[in-house]
Amino acid sequence: MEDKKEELAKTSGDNDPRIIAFVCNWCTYSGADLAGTSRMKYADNVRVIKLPCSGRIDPMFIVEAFKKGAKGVLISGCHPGDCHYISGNYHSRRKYAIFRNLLGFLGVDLNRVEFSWVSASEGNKWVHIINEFTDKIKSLKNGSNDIFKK
Amino acid sequence: MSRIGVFVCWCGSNIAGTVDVEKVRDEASKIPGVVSAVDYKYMCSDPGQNSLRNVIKEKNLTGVVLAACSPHMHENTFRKAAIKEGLNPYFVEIANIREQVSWVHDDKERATSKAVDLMTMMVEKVKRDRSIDDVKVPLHKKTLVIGGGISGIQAALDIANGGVEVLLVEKEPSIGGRMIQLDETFPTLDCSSCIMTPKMVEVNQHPNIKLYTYSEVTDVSGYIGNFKIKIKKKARSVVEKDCTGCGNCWNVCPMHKNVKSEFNVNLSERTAIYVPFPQAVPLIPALDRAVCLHFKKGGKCVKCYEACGPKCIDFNLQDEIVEETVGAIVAATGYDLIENSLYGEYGYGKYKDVVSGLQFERLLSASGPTEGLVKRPSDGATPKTIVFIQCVGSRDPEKGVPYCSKVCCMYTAKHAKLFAHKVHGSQSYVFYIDIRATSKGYEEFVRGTMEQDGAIYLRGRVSRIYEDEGKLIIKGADTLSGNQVEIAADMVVLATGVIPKKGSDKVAQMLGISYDKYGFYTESHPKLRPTESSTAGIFLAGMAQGPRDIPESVVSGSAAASKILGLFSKDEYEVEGTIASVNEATCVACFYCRRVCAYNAISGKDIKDRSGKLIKVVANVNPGLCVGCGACVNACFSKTIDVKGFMDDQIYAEIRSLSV
Amino acid sequence: MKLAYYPGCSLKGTSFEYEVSLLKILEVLNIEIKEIPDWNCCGASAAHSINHNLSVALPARNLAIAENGGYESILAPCAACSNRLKTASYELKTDDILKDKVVNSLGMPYAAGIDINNMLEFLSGVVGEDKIKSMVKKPLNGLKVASYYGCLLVRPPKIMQFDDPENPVLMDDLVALTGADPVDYSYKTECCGAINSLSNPDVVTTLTGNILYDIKKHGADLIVVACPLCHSNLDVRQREIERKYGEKIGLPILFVTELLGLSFGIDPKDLAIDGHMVAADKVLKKIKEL
Amino acid sequence: MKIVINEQNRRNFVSQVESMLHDKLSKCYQCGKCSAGCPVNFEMDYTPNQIIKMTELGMEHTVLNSKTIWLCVSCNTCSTRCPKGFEVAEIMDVLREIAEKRGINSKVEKEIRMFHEVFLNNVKSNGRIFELELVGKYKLKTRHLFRDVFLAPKMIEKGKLKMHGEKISDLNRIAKIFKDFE
Ligand SMILES: Cc1cc2nc3c(=O)[nH]c(=O)nc-3n(C[C@H](O)[C@H](O)[C@H](O)COP(=O)(O)OP(=O)(O)OC[C@H]3O[C@@H](n4cnc5c(N)ncnc54)[C@H](O)[C@@H]3O)c2cc1C
Ligand SMILES: Cc1cc2nc3c(=O)[nH]c(=O)nc-3n(C[C@H](O)[C@H](O)[C@H](O)COP(=O)(O)OP(=O)(O)OC[C@H]3O[C@@H](n4cnc5c(N)ncnc54)[C@H](O)[C@@H]3O)c2cc1C
Ligand code: SF4
Ligand code: SF4
Ligand code: SF4
Ligand code: SF4
Ligand code: SF4
Ligand code: SF4
Ligand code: SF4
Ligand code: SF4
Repeated sequence: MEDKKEELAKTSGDNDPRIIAFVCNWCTYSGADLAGTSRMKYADNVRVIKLPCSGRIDPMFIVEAFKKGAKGVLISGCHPGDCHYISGNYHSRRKYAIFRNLLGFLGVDLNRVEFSWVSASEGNKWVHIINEFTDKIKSLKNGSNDIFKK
Repeated sequence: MSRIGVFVCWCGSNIAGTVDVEKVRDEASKIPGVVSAVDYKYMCSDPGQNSLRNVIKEKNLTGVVLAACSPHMHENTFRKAAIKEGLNPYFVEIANIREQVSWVHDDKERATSKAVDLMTMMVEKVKRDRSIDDVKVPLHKKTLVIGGGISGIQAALDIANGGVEVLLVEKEPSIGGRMIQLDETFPTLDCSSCIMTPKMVEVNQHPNIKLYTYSEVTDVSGYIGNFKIKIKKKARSVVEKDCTGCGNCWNVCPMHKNVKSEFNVNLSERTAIYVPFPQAVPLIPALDRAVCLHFKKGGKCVKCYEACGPKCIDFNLQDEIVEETVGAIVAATGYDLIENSLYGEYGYGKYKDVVSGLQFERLLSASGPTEGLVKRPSDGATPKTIVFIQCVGSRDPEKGVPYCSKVCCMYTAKHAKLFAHKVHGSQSYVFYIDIRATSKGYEEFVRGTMEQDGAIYLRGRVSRIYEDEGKLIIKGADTLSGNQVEIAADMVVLATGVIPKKGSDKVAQMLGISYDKYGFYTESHPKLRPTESSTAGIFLAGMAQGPRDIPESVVSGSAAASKILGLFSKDEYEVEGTIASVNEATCVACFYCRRVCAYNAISGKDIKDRSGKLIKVVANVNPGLCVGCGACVNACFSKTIDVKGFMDDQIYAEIRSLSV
Repeated sequence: MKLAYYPGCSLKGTSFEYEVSLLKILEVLNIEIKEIPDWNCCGASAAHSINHNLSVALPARNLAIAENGGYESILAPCAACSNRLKTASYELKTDDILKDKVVNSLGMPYAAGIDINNMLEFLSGVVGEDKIKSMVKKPLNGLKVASYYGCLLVRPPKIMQFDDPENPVLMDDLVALTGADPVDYSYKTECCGAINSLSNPDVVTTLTGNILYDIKKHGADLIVVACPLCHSNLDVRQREIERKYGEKIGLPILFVTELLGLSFGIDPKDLAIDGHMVAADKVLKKIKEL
Repeated sequence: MKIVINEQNRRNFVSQVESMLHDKLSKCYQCGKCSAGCPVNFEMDYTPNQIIKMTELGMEHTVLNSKTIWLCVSCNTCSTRCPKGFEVAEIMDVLREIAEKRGINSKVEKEIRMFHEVFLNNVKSNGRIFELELVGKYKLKTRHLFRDVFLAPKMIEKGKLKMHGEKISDLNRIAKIFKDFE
């Protein structure tokens, strides 16, 4: 764990935080596409990784993202009940509660992990979430800059 | 070694206006494994695709990344192009630098750097892509329909008319379900048996339909295209092929008291050997061993046997199990009514003249116990005043169910209407909370009951019913005038709500489909896949899925049929290859994966050595059922199960490529 | 089992007949109960009508005294008292904050474990039908008896957990044990207006009148009750109701304990039956001639 | 009738009622089953379901001054049969308690409230009810001196009205309970 902290100390400053978003293919990815076709502008800090379903998200992906210098991680899938895969997002929601604890235990500042639902028609919600989350990450105190707290 | 080609698209100025495409191209060429990096004005155009194909061929590419528009736009286009050059389509990946970059950001430098990131991610992903073959499952073109109500009948007829063989399994001695119990049906008041009986006969005579009545499905295994099923034909004690339906047997049966007729909802009796109703299909009696004297009194009575000309009564017949293989299943098990006895305040069971909606249908029906004359059960007198109470059991989380049963507003309006037509000078009062009359012609129908047929509607519930000198005293409220209302009536009809057929949860478990907390089968998607169950190859129809009326039951039966005919229009069922796969070497058979799989796609598989000795059990993914959602991957602690196309190592590679 | 007895104010006053007959039949049945020392009024309907917390705290004192005295179960013959005691017990079980406040105010511990029985639950549950049946020396064959339950015994069902709240039969079953014929009628659980007896007599006479005339119509010789408030409305106000509607009723109202006592062959005087406003002479005579 | 809804006042009143009720007013879907079975509905100025709706609309003046809340005899018929499990009888208790706290003098139903007060005072001073005193005080307060008077002699004769009341010994504790919860 020690050398990882070393590595992280070198990461970029607060003004330009790297954010990784894990999104499901069906709802959120399409929502982000819609933001694009509607030419809505939003913060360019986010990098999207497409998964079949938010149920596919492994907590270790989040840990890995932070290890590689991300300052924030966003997870987004279909609205509950609208999941393309019946109950996939329920699994991820239930798991989320558990892996929040796990992440907290590993020392991740939970302010830096966000969970949301964006449907294929919610381009504006996507924009809103990205902007808000980016602002939030920017505003986090230096003290919590260290992703893996002591 | 990977040989990756990167193609950066300008999309005219859509991308090139904001992203420095040349920079992206140059950065791509620096990535180890990239053997070609080009940019082009319109990659999706014919010349664009041709250049893609040329490079694949010339440079013998093992993977392709297009930095272009959303994969939802042109992924297929480029994959098809790749196939033409002999490259497995799953080696084509898209970096979305239009919807996610050029259209949403302004700063050219920062947008370019983001585009480079996205392109790099995909290069790292494509390096780890494996060839994936789409899965083909052979289809056994035969269908099982469970439940012979109107929805099951409709599905069976449509499928059979489409040329596919159908097995229709009904647990009662006759098909027909609830609809055949009804009198006239809203909204057009057609006589139910007039429109239903011909369909029932058609089922019986259809060359493509094999009818199993007095039968139940007891076991289902396998998957889409290939379900192995077992049907139990309950011992009917009548040799079906010899029976002529003459009726001699039931006419001589001495057991005609004390056995309540299910068909007439306890308003009359039936014999031990019986057909539920005269128009039964098939017109073959069943002998109810639980009440028959022959079985209860050690062979004493043989009256039916003696009366039967063809001597087809066989007291020794046993249950019989039939095994079949089908490619698709329709679950259409229908509904029951909520238990009225929950309502002590309404005195159901205590006061004979408080009846359920279904009982009232029997009292209206020409084939019913009163031959269509409305008579009250207590003394056979013609009621002059009837009070109808809606939402009994429905919308009542305390004693019943919270949902609306959907049909009772309409059937109550129908009841009040038919009562007005049958008994002149009569009066109906209807207590309701809301009127839900939402299909074509329904509102007009209910208004007609009020305006033409004179039913008085009171908005409120009833609290209590008493009996007083031969009258039922109804204590209700009319919330619109703000009054308590007391009415002395001759009869009360409770518009009892509906619940799934008893045992439908068991059927769901047997089929491996999901159901809600009431036991209604759940559709795969409430809006967009309303006929599909959660399990591929199993379809839903009728009330088994939730409250619905006859038109909707018929629609859903036909919908299930058309889905099945569509499925069977090909010889094989093709599924995308991006599904889960198991590394049998590392699986420890904990089956955490199975627990999270909503599609029942995971089962156990025995691994045997050459001598046939069982070495171990591992998880096995059924390609016909898996949809590749990936829920199982995270459940697996030994990292044994993974989803093709989104493998763990690929996602980690994407994350790592973003290292800052 | 150590049984505590909570008489409540009515049994010491207007409904003394209830206590007299109860103690008498328990003597015959050889069952011992102990009056809760220094018990206080449960607050009846007044407290919960205008002060919810007080309506829990007042009965709680009695519950706590009994519990700390090592009793497992309380008999509260008055339906109103048993209703208040059960409600308080329920509230204290479900509302920890209130419980802390109450325990603090009482100055004694309370675990909320003690069981509360109304008269009917006590007779059929604690005493038992067999024992009662074995004591019946003078079967009341042919006597037509209507059981009136009222509201306080059965409602709210969530708390009272008593029989079937819409069609209760417990008292009818006890009536049947005495050899008498239970009379079925419609108003078994209709409210008699009990709590507004003094403050709103008009409403009470209307409600009670409905009940009395319905029972009359169904041909009962007498009515049994298990609640002093019901008794008082049906008995004390009967003359007034007859005057209001101009139609004779003349139905004696007996406590269930009195009816049992009669079937045990106890002298009516020892059961204080002469304490009622509506004389039971005719019925007593009929019983004598059985 | 017409009401003008003031959102702030409405919310204040609703949240006061809901916090004492431990339940949501929105649970009631106005089916009227409570009113249908209420034995004293015929005397009430508003039916129980109207009281619930008016409370939800923030018509505090109307509900707190209604006859209904005082005429309710707490028979629980309403709550027992409510399909939504709404505690109708309890909302009557809650509204009475609020009215009592605010000192709202409902002209019509003053007597019922007065009875409850006299009753509790009786408990406060004796620990138990001394019925003769209760009746006497109540009659004095309401000046209905002659109502029911025809009942008294016979009741005394039958031994129903005792001339002396009982007092409990630990009256201090009763005083404390009243102090803590009044
Ligand atoms: C009182 C009343 C009046 C109505 N009036 C009208 C009307 O006028 N107009 C209208 O449009 N709708 C009306 N309806 C609604 C109508 O009855 C239903 O929409 C319709 O009957 C639903 O048909 P179904 O095939 O889905 O179910 P069902 O009719 O219930 O058929 C289900 C069949 O499956 C069988 N089954 C169940 N489980 C199994 C099993 N495990 N194995 C084998 N077989 C099984 C059952 O025996 C039954 O035959 C009314 C409903 C009621 C209650
Ligand atoms: C305000 C509102 C909210 C709603 N919300 C919901 C909801 O939340 N959930 C829900 O389930 N339903 C909702 N609905 C209902 C839902 O919109 C409809 O059920 C659904 O859109 C119907 O789809 P359709 O294809 O039948 O008709 P339409 O959506 O009307 O499609 C018909 C198409 O045919 C085209 N067309 C028409 N004539 C011709 C012609 N001559 N030649 C060629 N093309 C033609 C039209 O241009 C149109 O594209 C809502 C409806 C409204 C009004
Ligand atoms: S008598 Fe024989 S042939 Fe006739 S209906 Fe009965 S079983 Fe069939
Ligand atoms: S053997 Fe059974 S079914 Fe046949 S007539 Fe006798 S009782 Fe009826
Ligand atoms: S359809 Fe009408 S009667 Fe039936 S539950 Fe719904 S609202 Fe009530
Ligand atoms: S008319 Fe429209 S708003 Fe009214 S009930 Fe029907 S669908 Fe609903
Ligand atoms: S990918 Fe989804 S559907 Fe397939 S086995 Fe795993 S959990 Fe089941
Ligand atoms: S969770 Fe993993 S190890 Fe366990 S059974 Fe499934 S695949 Fe095998
Ligand atoms: S019975 Fe319940 S839901 Fe119906 S109006 Fe009364 S409180 Fe509301
Ligand atoms: S508790 Fe009150 S409101 Fe409810 S039914 Fe009884 S008298 Fe009416």
